[in-house]
Amino acid sequence: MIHISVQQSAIDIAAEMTRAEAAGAGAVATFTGLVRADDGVGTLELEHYPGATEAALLRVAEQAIERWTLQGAIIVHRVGPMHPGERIVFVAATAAHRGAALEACTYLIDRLKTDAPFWKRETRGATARWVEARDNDHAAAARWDQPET
Amino acid sequence: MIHISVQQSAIDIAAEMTRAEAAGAGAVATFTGLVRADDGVGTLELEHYPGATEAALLRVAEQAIERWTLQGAIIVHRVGPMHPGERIVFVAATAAHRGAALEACTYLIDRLKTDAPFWKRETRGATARWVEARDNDHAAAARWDQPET
Amino acid sequence: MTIRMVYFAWVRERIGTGEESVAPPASVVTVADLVGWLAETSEPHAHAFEDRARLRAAVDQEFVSLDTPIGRAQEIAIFPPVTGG
Amino acid sequence: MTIRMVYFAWVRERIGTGEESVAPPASVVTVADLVGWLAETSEPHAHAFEDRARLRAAVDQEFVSLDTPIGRAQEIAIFPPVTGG
Repeated sequence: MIHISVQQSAIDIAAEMTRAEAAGAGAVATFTGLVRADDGVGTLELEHYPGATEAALLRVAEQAIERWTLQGAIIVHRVGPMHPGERIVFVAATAAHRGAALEACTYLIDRLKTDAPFWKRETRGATARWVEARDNDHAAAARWDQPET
Repeated sequence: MIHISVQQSAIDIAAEMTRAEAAGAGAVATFTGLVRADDGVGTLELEHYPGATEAALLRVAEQAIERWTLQGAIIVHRVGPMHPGERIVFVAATAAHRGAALEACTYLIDRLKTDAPFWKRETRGATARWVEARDNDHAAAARWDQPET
Repeated sequence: MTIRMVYFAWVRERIGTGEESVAPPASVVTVADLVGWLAETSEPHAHAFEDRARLRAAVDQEFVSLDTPIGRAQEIAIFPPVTGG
Repeated sequence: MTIRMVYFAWVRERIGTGEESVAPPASVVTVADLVGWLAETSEPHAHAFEDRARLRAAVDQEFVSLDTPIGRAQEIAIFPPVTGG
Protein backbone atom coordinates (compact mmCIF):
# COMPACT_ATOMS: atom_id res chain seq x y z
CA MET A 1 0.00 0.00 0.00
CA ILE A 2 1.33 3.40 -0.98
CA HIS A 3 -0.56 6.59 -0.21
CA ILE A 4 0.78 9.98 -1.31
CA SER A 5 -1.06 13.23 -0.73
CA VAL A 6 -0.08 16.87 -1.24
CA GLN A 7 -2.94 18.81 0.24
CA GLN A 8 -4.19 22.23 1.36
CA SER A 9 -6.33 20.70 4.11
CA ALA A 10 -5.23 19.74 7.63
CA ILE A 11 -3.58 16.32 8.09
CA ASP A 12 -5.95 13.85 9.80
CA ILE A 13 -3.66 11.62 11.89
CA ALA A 14 -6.40 9.21 12.96
CA ALA A 15 -7.43 8.59 9.35
CA GLU A 16 -3.82 8.11 8.23
CA MET A 17 -3.09 5.71 11.12
CA THR A 18 -6.17 3.67 10.19
CA ARG A 19 -4.81 3.48 6.65
CA ALA A 20 -1.33 2.47 7.88
CA GLU A 21 -2.70 -0.19 10.22
CA ALA A 22 -5.06 -1.61 7.60
CA ALA A 23 -2.01 -3.02 5.80
CA GLY A 24 -2.26 -5.85 8.36
CA ALA A 25 1.32 -5.96 9.66
CA GLY A 26 2.51 -5.72 13.25
CA ALA A 27 4.50 -2.48 13.32
CA VAL A 28 3.77 1.12 12.32
CA ALA A 29 6.33 3.91 12.72
CA THR A 30 5.37 7.50 12.02
CA PHE A 31 6.95 10.91 11.91
CA THR A 32 5.01 14.17 12.14
CA GLY A 33 6.56 17.57 11.46
CA LEU A 34 4.84 20.58 13.02
CA VAL A 35 5.10 24.32 12.66
CA ARG A 36 7.08 25.17 15.77
CA ALA A 37 5.17 27.24 18.26
CA ASP A 38 8.24 28.52 20.06
CA ASP A 39 10.28 30.59 17.62
CA GLY A 40 8.09 33.55 16.77
CA VAL A 41 6.75 32.39 13.41
CA GLY A 42 3.24 33.69 12.76
CA THR A 43 2.56 32.04 9.41
CA LEU A 44 4.42 29.37 7.48
CA GLU A 45 3.67 29.04 3.79
CA LEU A 46 4.57 25.97 1.76
CA GLU A 47 5.04 26.24 -2.01
CA HIS A 48 5.57 23.18 -4.20
CA TYR A 49 6.04 22.03 -7.79
CA PRO A 50 2.74 20.40 -8.74
CA GLY A 51 3.17 17.09 -10.52
CA ALA A 52 6.89 16.84 -9.82
CA THR A 53 6.20 16.79 -6.07
CA GLU A 54 3.85 13.83 -6.19
CA ALA A 55 6.24 11.96 -8.51
CA ALA A 56 9.18 12.58 -6.15
CA LEU A 57 7.21 11.42 -3.10
CA LEU A 58 6.02 8.30 -4.92
CA ARG A 59 9.60 7.44 -5.80
CA VAL A 60 10.72 7.85 -2.17
CA ALA A 61 7.84 5.62 -0.98
CA GLU A 62 8.59 2.96 -3.60
CA GLN A 63 12.26 2.88 -2.63
CA ALA A 64 11.33 2.41 1.05
CA ILE A 65 8.81 -0.35 0.26
CA GLU A 66 11.43 -2.25 -1.72
CA ARG A 67 14.36 -1.73 0.65
CA TRP A 68 12.53 -2.72 3.86
CA THR A 69 9.83 -5.01 2.39
CA LEU A 70 7.13 -2.77 3.83
CA GLN A 71 3.42 -3.53 3.82
CA GLY A 72 2.74 0.18 3.49
CA ALA A 73 4.21 3.65 3.10
CA ILE A 74 2.32 6.91 3.56
CA ILE A 75 3.51 10.44 2.82
CA VAL A 76 1.14 13.36 3.40
CA HIS A 77 2.48 16.89 2.96
CA ARG A 78 0.54 20.05 3.45
CA VAL A 79 0.93 23.10 1.18
CA GLY A 80 -0.33 26.68 1.44
CA PRO A 81 -0.45 28.82 4.57
CA MET A 82 -0.38 27.27 8.05
CA HIS A 83 0.12 28.30 11.66
CA PRO A 84 2.18 27.28 14.72
CA GLY A 85 1.21 23.86 16.06
CA GLU A 86 -0.23 22.66 12.75
CA ARG A 87 1.10 19.57 10.99
CA ILE A 88 3.29 20.17 7.93
CA VAL A 89 4.12 16.57 7.11
CA PHE A 90 3.20 13.06 8.19
CA VAL A 91 4.98 9.89 7.09
CA ALA A 92 4.30 6.30 8.13
CA ALA A 93 5.91 2.94 7.44
CA THR A 94 4.09 -0.34 8.10
CA ALA A 95 6.15 -3.54 8.41
CA ALA A 96 6.12 -6.96 10.01
CA HIS A 97 8.76 -5.93 12.59
CA ARG A 98 9.66 -2.73 14.36
CA GLY A 99 13.24 -2.39 13.10
CA ALA A 100 12.11 -2.19 9.49
CA ALA A 101 9.23 0.17 10.27
CA LEU A 102 11.42 2.57 12.28
CA GLU A 103 14.29 2.65 9.79
CA ALA A 104 11.97 3.06 6.83
CA CYS A 105 10.13 5.89 8.58
CA THR A 106 13.43 7.71 9.09
CA TYR A 107 14.31 7.10 5.43
CA LEU A 108 10.98 8.54 4.24
CA ILE A 109 11.40 11.83 6.10
CA ASP A 110 15.15 12.15 5.42
CA ARG A 111 14.64 11.63 1.69
CA LEU A 112 11.59 13.85 1.52
CA LYS A 113 13.64 16.71 2.98
CA THR A 114 16.11 16.68 0.09
CA ASP A 115 14.27 15.03 -2.82
CA ALA A 116 10.83 16.67 -2.91
CA PRO A 117 10.27 20.17 -4.34
CA PHE A 118 8.79 22.07 -1.41
CA TRP A 119 9.81 25.53 -0.24
CA LYS A 120 8.97 27.13 3.09
CA ARG A 121 8.41 30.83 3.69
CA GLU A 122 8.15 32.06 7.27
CA THR A 123 6.46 35.28 8.35
CA ARG A 124 7.52 36.81 11.66
CA GLY A 125 5.65 40.02 12.36
CA ALA A 126 5.90 42.09 9.14
CA THR A 127 8.93 40.21 7.79
CA ALA A 128 8.72 37.22 5.43
CA ARG A 129 11.75 35.14 4.50
CA TRP A 130 12.38 31.96 2.56
CA VAL A 131 13.84 29.25 4.76
CA GLU A 132 17.40 28.26 3.82
CA ALA A 133 18.22 24.62 3.14
CA ARG A 134 20.25 22.95 5.88
CA ASP A 135 23.46 21.07 5.12
CA ASN A 136 22.66 18.43 7.71
CA ASP A 137 19.51 17.50 5.79
CA HIS A 138 21.79 16.44 2.97
CA ALA A 139 24.02 14.55 5.37
CA ALA A 140 20.96 12.76 6.80
CA ALA A 141 19.74 11.79 3.34
CA ALA A 142 23.21 10.80 2.11
CA ARG A 143 23.76 8.21 4.84
CA TRP A 144 21.13 6.03 3.13
CA ASP A 145 23.37 5.97 0.04
CA GLN A 146 26.17 4.23 1.95
CA PRO A 147 26.60 0.51 1.32
CA GLU A 148 24.90 -1.53 4.06
CA THR A 149 27.30 -2.41 6.85
CA MET B 1 5.90 16.02 29.56
CA ILE B 2 5.80 12.33 30.43
CA HIS B 3 2.67 10.25 30.07
CA ILE B 4 2.63 6.58 31.06
CA SER B 5 -0.46 4.40 30.87
CA VAL B 6 -1.03 0.68 31.34
CA GLN B 7 -4.64 0.15 30.40
CA GLN B 8 -7.35 -2.38 29.57
CA SER B 9 -9.05 -0.02 27.14
CA ALA B 10 -8.19 0.52 23.47
CA ILE B 11 -5.38 2.96 22.65
CA ASP B 12 -6.71 6.24 21.23
CA ILE B 13 -4.04 7.38 18.76
CA ALA B 14 -5.66 10.74 18.02
CA ALA B 15 -5.78 11.62 21.73
CA GLU B 16 -2.17 10.51 22.27
CA MET B 17 -0.95 12.48 19.24
CA THR B 18 -2.72 15.58 20.54
CA ARG B 19 -0.90 15.08 23.83
CA ALA B 20 2.46 14.58 22.06
CA GLU B 21 1.99 17.65 19.86
CA ALA B 22 0.87 19.84 22.76
CA ALA B 23 4.47 19.78 24.02
CA GLY B 24 5.03 22.54 21.43
CA ALA B 25 8.10 21.19 19.61
CA GLY B 26 8.55 20.61 15.88
CA ALA B 27 8.93 16.83 15.64
CA VAL B 28 6.94 13.84 16.86
CA ALA B 29 8.00 10.25 16.15
CA THR B 30 5.74 7.36 17.11
CA PHE B 31 5.76 3.60 17.12
CA THR B 32 2.62 1.46 17.29
CA GLY B 33 2.69 -2.30 17.81
CA LEU B 34 -0.35 -4.25 16.63
CA VAL B 35 -1.63 -7.78 17.09
CA ARG B 36 -0.66 -9.27 13.74
CA ALA B 37 -3.63 -10.25 11.63
CA ASP B 38 -1.71 -12.62 9.41
CA ASP B 39 -0.37 -15.44 11.55
CA GLY B 40 -3.43 -17.26 12.84
CA VAL B 41 -3.63 -15.75 16.32
CA GLY B 42 -7.22 -15.50 17.55
CA THR B 43 -6.62 -13.84 20.91
CA LEU B 44 -3.56 -12.25 22.45
CA GLU B 45 -3.53 -11.77 26.21
CA LEU B 46 -1.13 -9.41 27.98
CA GLU B 47 -0.24 -9.99 31.62
CA HIS B 48 1.84 -7.52 33.62
CA TYR B 49 3.29 -6.80 37.06
CA PRO B 50 1.16 -3.97 38.46
CA GLY B 51 3.20 -1.19 40.03
CA ALA B 52 6.54 -2.50 38.76
CA THR B 53 5.35 -2.04 35.16
CA GLU B 54 4.52 1.63 35.55
CA ALA B 55 7.79 2.25 37.41
CA ALA B 56 9.80 0.53 34.65
CA LEU B 57 8.04 2.52 31.90
CA LEU B 58 8.56 5.78 33.77
CA ARG B 59 12.28 5.03 34.08
CA VAL B 60 12.54 4.34 30.33
CA ALA B 61 10.72 7.60 29.53
CA GLU B 62 12.90 9.63 31.91
CA GLN B 63 16.07 8.18 30.40
CA ALA B 64 14.87 9.13 26.90
CA ILE B 65 13.90 12.66 27.96
CA GLU B 66 17.33 13.22 29.44
CA ARG B 67 19.38 11.61 26.68
CA TRP B 68 17.66 13.39 23.76
CA THR B 69 16.41 16.55 25.54
CA LEU B 70 12.85 15.69 24.61
CA GLN B 71 9.85 17.93 25.15
CA GLY B 72 7.73 14.83 25.72
CA ALA B 73 7.67 11.04 25.98
CA ILE B 74 4.55 8.89 25.92
CA ILE B 75 4.25 5.16 26.59
CA VAL B 76 0.82 3.53 26.47
CA HIS B 77 0.61 -0.27 26.81
CA ARG B 78 -2.52 -2.30 26.73
CA VAL B 79 -3.10 -5.31 29.01
CA GLY B 80 -5.76 -8.03 29.06
CA PRO B 81 -7.25 -9.82 26.05
CA MET B 82 -7.06 -8.34 22.57
CA HIS B 83 -7.59 -9.33 18.95
CA PRO B 84 -5.79 -9.16 15.58
CA GLY B 85 -5.43 -5.62 14.30
CA GLU B 86 -5.72 -4.04 17.75
CA ARG B 87 -2.96 -1.85 19.18
CA ILE B 88 -0.79 -3.41 21.90
CA VAL B 89 1.58 -0.52 22.47
CA PHE B 90 2.06 3.10 21.42
CA VAL B 91 5.14 5.19 22.15
CA ALA B 92 5.88 8.77 21.09
CA ALA B 93 8.83 11.13 21.41
CA THR B 94 8.48 14.89 20.92
CA ALA B 95 11.60 16.95 20.20
CA ALA B 96 12.76 20.12 18.50
CA HIS B 97 14.31 18.17 15.60
CA ARG B 98 13.51 14.96 13.81
CA GLY B 99 16.77 13.10 14.51
CA ALA B 100 16.23 13.27 18.27
CA ALA B 101 12.53 12.35 18.01
CA LEU B 102 13.19 9.33 15.78
CA GLU B 103 16.11 7.98 17.80
CA ALA B 104 14.31 8.47 21.11
CA CYS B 105 11.20 6.73 19.74
CA THR B 106 13.33 3.71 18.80
CA TYR B 107 14.92 3.77 22.26
CA LEU B 108 11.52 3.82 23.99
CA ILE B 109 10.25 0.73 22.20
CA ASP B 110 13.59 -1.16 22.31
CA ARG B 111 13.90 -0.60 26.05
CA LEU B 112 10.27 -1.35 26.77
CA LYS B 113 10.70 -4.76 25.07
CA THR B 114 13.36 -5.85 27.56
CA ASP B 115 12.84 -3.69 30.66
CA ALA B 116 9.08 -3.74 31.32
CA PRO B 117 7.34 -6.73 32.93
CA PHE B 118 4.76 -7.76 30.32
CA TRP B 119 4.07 -11.29 29.12
CA LYS B 120 2.13 -12.26 26.00
CA ARG B 121 -0.01 -15.36 25.63
CA GLU B 122 -1.30 -16.25 22.17
CA THR B 123 -4.32 -18.41 21.47
CA ARG B 124 -4.52 -20.15 18.08
CA GLY B 125 -7.64 -22.25 17.77
CA ALA B 126 -7.78 -24.34 20.97
CA THR B 127 -4.08 -23.93 21.78
CA ALA B 128 -2.67 -21.23 24.07
CA ARG B 129 1.05 -20.65 24.45
CA TRP B 130 3.25 -18.08 26.18
CA VAL B 131 5.35 -16.15 23.67
CA GLU B 132 9.09 -16.77 24.04
CA ALA B 133 11.45 -13.83 24.46
CA ARG B 134 13.55 -13.08 21.39
CA ASP B 135 17.34 -12.74 21.59
CA ASN B 136 17.33 -9.90 19.08
CA ASP B 137 15.20 -7.81 21.42
CA HIS B 138 18.11 -7.90 23.83
CA ALA B 139 20.54 -7.03 21.05
CA ALA B 140 18.31 -4.08 20.06
CA ALA B 141 18.17 -2.82 23.64
CA ALA B 142 21.87 -3.40 24.29
CA ARG B 143 23.02 -1.18 21.44
CA TRP B 144 21.83 1.83 23.46
CA ASP B 145 24.34 0.85 26.16
CA GLN B 146 27.29 1.32 23.79
CA PRO B 147 29.30 4.50 24.24
CA GLU B 148 28.21 7.16 21.73
CA THR B 149 30.31 7.10 18.55
CA MET C 1 10.98 -13.50 58.03
CA THR C 2 7.89 -13.64 55.82
CA ILE C 3 8.23 -12.78 52.14
CA ARG C 4 5.40 -12.14 49.70
CA MET C 5 6.13 -14.18 46.55
CA VAL C 6 4.51 -13.11 43.27
CA TYR C 7 4.52 -15.12 40.04
CA PHE C 8 3.66 -14.28 36.45
CA ALA C 9 2.90 -15.97 33.12
CA TRP C 10 3.77 -19.70 32.96
CA VAL C 11 5.53 -19.57 36.34
CA ARG C 12 2.21 -18.49 37.86
CA GLU C 13 0.29 -21.13 35.90
CA ARG C 14 2.61 -23.98 36.91
CA ILE C 15 2.60 -23.01 40.58
CA GLY C 16 -1.16 -22.58 40.46
CA THR C 17 -1.28 -19.22 42.21
CA GLY C 18 -0.18 -15.63 41.53
CA GLU C 19 1.05 -15.02 45.06
CA GLU C 20 1.82 -16.65 48.37
CA SER C 21 3.62 -15.90 51.63
CA VAL C 22 6.73 -17.89 52.49
CA ALA C 23 9.14 -18.02 55.43
CA PRO C 24 12.48 -19.36 54.19
CA PRO C 25 15.15 -20.64 56.59
CA ALA C 26 18.25 -18.56 57.35
CA SER C 27 20.27 -20.69 54.91
CA VAL C 28 18.43 -18.98 52.04
CA VAL C 29 20.64 -16.01 51.12
CA THR C 30 20.09 -15.27 47.42
CA VAL C 31 17.10 -15.33 45.08
CA ALA C 32 18.55 -18.52 43.58
CA ASP C 33 18.65 -20.08 47.09
CA LEU C 34 15.00 -19.11 47.56
CA VAL C 35 14.00 -20.66 44.22
CA GLY C 36 15.89 -23.84 45.11
CA TRP C 37 14.25 -24.04 48.52
CA LEU C 38 10.76 -23.41 47.06
CA ALA C 39 11.34 -26.08 44.38
CA GLU C 40 11.60 -28.63 47.21
CA THR C 41 8.34 -27.56 48.84
CA SER C 42 6.01 -28.99 46.16
CA GLU C 43 5.81 -30.67 42.78
CA PRO C 44 4.23 -27.57 41.13
CA HIS C 45 7.07 -25.37 42.42
CA ALA C 46 9.61 -27.89 41.19
CA HIS C 47 7.98 -27.88 37.74
CA ALA C 48 7.80 -24.06 37.59
CA PHE C 49 11.46 -23.71 38.58
CA GLU C 50 12.97 -26.67 36.70
CA ASP C 51 14.82 -24.53 34.13
CA ARG C 52 16.60 -21.77 36.05
CA ALA C 53 17.97 -20.21 32.85
CA ARG C 54 14.41 -19.25 31.91
CA LEU C 55 13.66 -17.51 35.21
CA ARG C 56 13.92 -13.80 35.97
CA ALA C 57 13.37 -12.05 39.29
CA ALA C 58 12.52 -8.76 40.94
CA VAL C 59 13.22 -7.88 44.57
CA ASP C 60 10.84 -5.24 45.91
CA GLN C 61 9.94 -4.50 42.28
CA GLU C 62 13.56 -3.94 41.19
CA PHE C 63 14.76 -6.32 38.47
CA VAL C 64 17.77 -8.30 39.65
CA SER C 65 19.86 -11.32 38.72
CA LEU C 66 19.17 -14.57 40.56
CA ASP C 67 22.43 -14.37 42.51
CA THR C 68 21.23 -11.21 44.28
CA PRO C 69 20.90 -11.47 48.09
CA ILE C 70 17.29 -11.19 49.22
CA GLY C 71 18.25 -9.10 52.25
CA ARG C 72 15.15 -7.83 54.02
CA ALA C 73 12.95 -8.00 50.91
CA GLN C 74 9.20 -7.79 51.38
CA GLU C 75 8.18 -8.82 47.87
CA ILE C 76 10.01 -11.12 45.47
CA ALA C 77 8.72 -11.83 41.98
CA ILE C 78 9.70 -14.80 39.81
CA PHE C 79 8.72 -14.83 36.14
CA PRO C 80 9.85 -15.74 32.61
CA PRO C 81 11.78 -13.33 30.35
CA VAL C 82 9.47 -10.44 29.44
CA THR C 83 7.72 -10.28 26.07
CA GLY C 84 5.81 -7.00 25.96
CA GLY C 85 5.63 -4.34 23.29
CA MET D 1 12.45 25.58 -30.00
CA THR D 2 10.08 26.92 -27.32
CA ILE D 3 10.61 25.89 -23.70
CA ARG D 4 8.20 26.41 -20.82
CA MET D 5 10.16 27.84 -17.90
CA VAL D 6 8.79 27.45 -14.36
CA TYR D 7 10.12 29.19 -11.25
CA PHE D 8 9.57 28.66 -7.53
CA ALA D 9 10.13 30.41 -4.20
CA TRP D 10 12.47 33.45 -4.31
CA VAL D 11 13.47 32.69 -7.90
CA ARG D 12 9.82 33.15 -8.85
CA GLU D 13 9.50 36.27 -6.73
CA ARG D 14 12.61 37.92 -8.17
CA ILE D 15 11.62 37.17 -11.76
CA GLY D 16 8.09 38.33 -11.05
CA THR D 17 6.31 35.38 -12.66
CA GLY D 18 5.92 31.65 -12.03
CA GLU D 19 6.22 30.69 -15.67
CA GLU D 20 7.06 31.97 -19.12
CA SER D 21 7.85 30.62 -22.59
CA VAL D 22 11.33 31.17 -23.98
CA ALA D 23 13.08 30.38 -27.29
CA PRO D 24 16.83 30.17 -26.61
CA PRO D 25 19.38 30.29 -29.46
CA ALA D 26 21.18 27.13 -30.62
CA SER D 27 24.26 28.13 -28.61
CA VAL D 28 22.33 27.26 -25.41
CA VAL D 29 23.21 23.60 -24.73
CA THR D 30 22.99 23.05 -20.96
CA VAL D 31 20.72 24.28 -18.18
CA ALA D 32 23.58 26.54 -17.06
CA ASP D 33 23.76 28.02 -20.58
CA LEU D 34 20.01 28.67 -20.43
CA VAL D 35 20.29 30.39 -17.05
CA GLY D 36 23.18 32.52 -18.34
CA TRP D 37 21.26 33.49 -21.46
CA LEU D 38 18.08 34.34 -19.46
CA ALA D 39 20.13 36.45 -17.01
CA GLU D 40 20.98 38.74 -19.94
CA THR D 41 17.36 39.19 -21.01
CA SER D 42 16.29 41.36 -18.05
CA GLU D 43 17.35 42.86 -14.75
CA PRO D 44 14.90 40.65 -12.74
CA HIS D 45 16.32 37.50 -14.37
CA ALA D 46 19.85 38.70 -13.65
CA HIS D 47 18.91 39.26 -10.01
CA ALA D 48 17.19 35.86 -9.67
CA PHE D 49 20.15 34.04 -11.20
CA GLU D 50 23.03 36.03 -9.70
CA ASP D 51 24.20 33.25 -7.36
CA ARG D 52 24.35 30.05 -9.43
CA ALA D 53 25.43 27.98 -6.43
CA ARG D 54 22.00 28.54 -4.89
CA LEU D 55 20.07 27.39 -7.97
CA ARG D 56 18.64 23.94 -8.62
CA ALA D 57 16.89 22.68 -11.75
CA ALA D 58 14.51 20.09 -13.15
CA VAL D 59 14.21 19.13 -16.82
CA ASP D 60 10.78 17.78 -17.67
CA GLN D 61 10.23 17.35 -13.92
CA GLU D 62 13.40 15.31 -13.37
CA PHE D 63 15.89 16.86 -10.95
CA VAL D 64 19.24 17.46 -12.70
CA SER D 65 22.50 19.31 -12.18
CA LEU D 66 22.95 22.59 -14.01
CA ASP D 67 25.48 21.12 -16.45
CA THR D 68 22.81 18.79 -17.89
CA PRO D 69 22.03 19.30 -21.61
CA ILE D 70 18.52 20.59 -22.15
CA GLY D 71 18.03 18.36 -25.21
CA ARG D 72 14.45 18.55 -26.42
CA ALA D 73 13.03 19.52 -23.02
CA GLN D 74 9.51 20.92 -22.92
CA GLU D 75 9.57 22.18 -19.32
CA ILE D 76 12.54 23.43 -17.32
CA ALA D 77 12.22 24.51 -13.70
CA ILE D 78 14.67 26.74 -11.80
CA PHE D 79 14.39 27.04 -8.02
CA PRO D 80 16.33 27.30 -4.73
CA PRO D 81 17.39 24.23 -2.71
CA VAL D 82 14.27 22.53 -1.35
CA THR D 83 13.14 23.00 2.27
CA GLY D 84 10.09 20.79 2.78
CA GLY D 85 9.20 18.37 5.52
